[in-house]
Amino acid sequence: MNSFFTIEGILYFGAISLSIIGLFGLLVSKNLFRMLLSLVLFEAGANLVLVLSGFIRNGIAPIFLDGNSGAVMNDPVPQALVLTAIVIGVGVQALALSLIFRVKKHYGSMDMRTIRSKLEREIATQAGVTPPGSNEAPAPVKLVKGEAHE
Amino acid sequence: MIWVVAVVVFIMLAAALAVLFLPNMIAAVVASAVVSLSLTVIFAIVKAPDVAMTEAAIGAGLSSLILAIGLKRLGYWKTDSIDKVKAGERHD
Amino acid sequence: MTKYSALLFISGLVFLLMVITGLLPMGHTPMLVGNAILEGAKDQVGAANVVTSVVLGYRGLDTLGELSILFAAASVVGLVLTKSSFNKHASNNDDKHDHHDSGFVAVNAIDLIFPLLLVVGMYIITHGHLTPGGGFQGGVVLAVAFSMLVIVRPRRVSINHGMVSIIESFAGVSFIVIGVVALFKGQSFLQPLLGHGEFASLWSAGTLPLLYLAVGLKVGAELAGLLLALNTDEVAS
Amino acid sequence: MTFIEIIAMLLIGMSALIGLYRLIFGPTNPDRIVATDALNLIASVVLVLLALFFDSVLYLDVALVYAVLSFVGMIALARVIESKADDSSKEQEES
Repeated sequence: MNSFFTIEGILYFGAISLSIIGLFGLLVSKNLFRMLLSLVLFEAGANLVLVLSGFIRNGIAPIFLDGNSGAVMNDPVPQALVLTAIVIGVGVQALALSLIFRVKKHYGSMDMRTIRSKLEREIATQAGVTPPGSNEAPAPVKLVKGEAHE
Repeated sequence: MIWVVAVVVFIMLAAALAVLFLPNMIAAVVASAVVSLSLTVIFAIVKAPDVAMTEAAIGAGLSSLILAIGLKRLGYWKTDSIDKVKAGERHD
Repeated sequence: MTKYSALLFISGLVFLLMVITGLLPMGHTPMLVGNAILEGAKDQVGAANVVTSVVLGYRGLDTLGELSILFAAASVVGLVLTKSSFNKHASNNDDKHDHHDSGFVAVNAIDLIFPLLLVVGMYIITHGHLTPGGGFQGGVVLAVAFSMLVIVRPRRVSINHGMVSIIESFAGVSFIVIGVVALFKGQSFLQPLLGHGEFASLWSAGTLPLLYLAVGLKVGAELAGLLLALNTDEVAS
Repeated sequence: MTFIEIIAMLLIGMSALIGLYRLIFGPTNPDRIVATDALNLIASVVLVLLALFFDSVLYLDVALVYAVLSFVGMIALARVIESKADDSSKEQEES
């Protein structure tokens, strides 16, 4: 904390805050699409931390040019790892989006609470038991009331 | 140089908070595009031009494209008029 | 209630991360692997861009795994989105999404920018071992170029899916074949062949430009197929 | 940094903050998309200025790719908003 207001201090603060914001959104948000956006933020913060771990003060980019034979270079290994991780991240994003399409088509909603109550009712109907949280046979009116209560 | 870094990090964090707390979904996607914009500049500042170019290509082009397709197919494309915004409609 | 417990958990995580960060040597990173690579890359691989020699030379097997992960993601997206078409034939089949062209500005802007995107993408792929860039970035640019044509004009333009998969398979097979040829010469998998050439010229670094060309074509074809699978409606063509 | 470069960075930073204000508090969605387009231009200019500061040509490629692809992304987002005019009367989808 003695040298917080340096370039590295500010960048580490930003990277950790970005990860934390993404994790908070992933835990708190109710909408599936917003959860996907939070996942993207979380990935970006983790990538930034990885790249910063190879950052050297007064270093140059790890590419040989004509005039920079003797200069200190940044670490190329974290950059190569992050290069791969970003491309995989977009594959994960597209896969999650296609799964969200299927969920929207099947349940007709994007809200996690609605999806959960419908899912529990489906499972109870398949198993032939009463749905959890009610003492009687499944009635839609009861379910809507219980959902509003939460 | 340190003030440039401070301004870019501030923009990044403000846009990241806007992704979580803006009521409208199209606005959230646009804010996430701004997050990847500031990430590109940060990667260029820490002298990682390869990573900066990857983030530019994917964050600015491909991710916006994928999320725009998602917005269109999930039914979030309804633009809000001024009075709807003032009434506080929230996609959540 | 969920919000407060999440806040509590996250504040603990923030404290932990801040303590870890406070112990890090900021700005004076000890690089053990990095220094060895930076010293030896110029003679062993011969590429001016050290990141390229890490991605394709020292960690070439990693890149192969990454390509297979991307292939798996693209095929699962195709599987998930195609299977729903069977359900849809039974239910109502109203055309939910618009098939119209975009406006004047979007159509003409994409027509103007399409050759520029192709040139930029090929430049980035072929100069991957000299300047920043390479197969992944150039492949993304190519995929965005081709899929924007379809997105802007969904009715008129269509891309042959068989051609896309042929390009993708060809690129993947050629990546593996270049790696296996090194095995027959008595070297390790994916070791650069063909000599180093003149340093920092276009024909240098052995087989690395060919490998990056294969990576670029494969990534471009996969991402274009993925975008088209996401964009097309579930009405079976 | 020379005096001119400091002045340039100051002006660009101020305009970026103005764009950020319009992004967060902009009343409608088209405001936000236009603000993001302006921020994309500002980011391209910042990348070019970084190439000047670091005295290296490598960052110009990043600026080129960023400028071209941000345009494409904004076109895609604009198409999402535009599709309202096509079939908003046909059906009202619940969200």
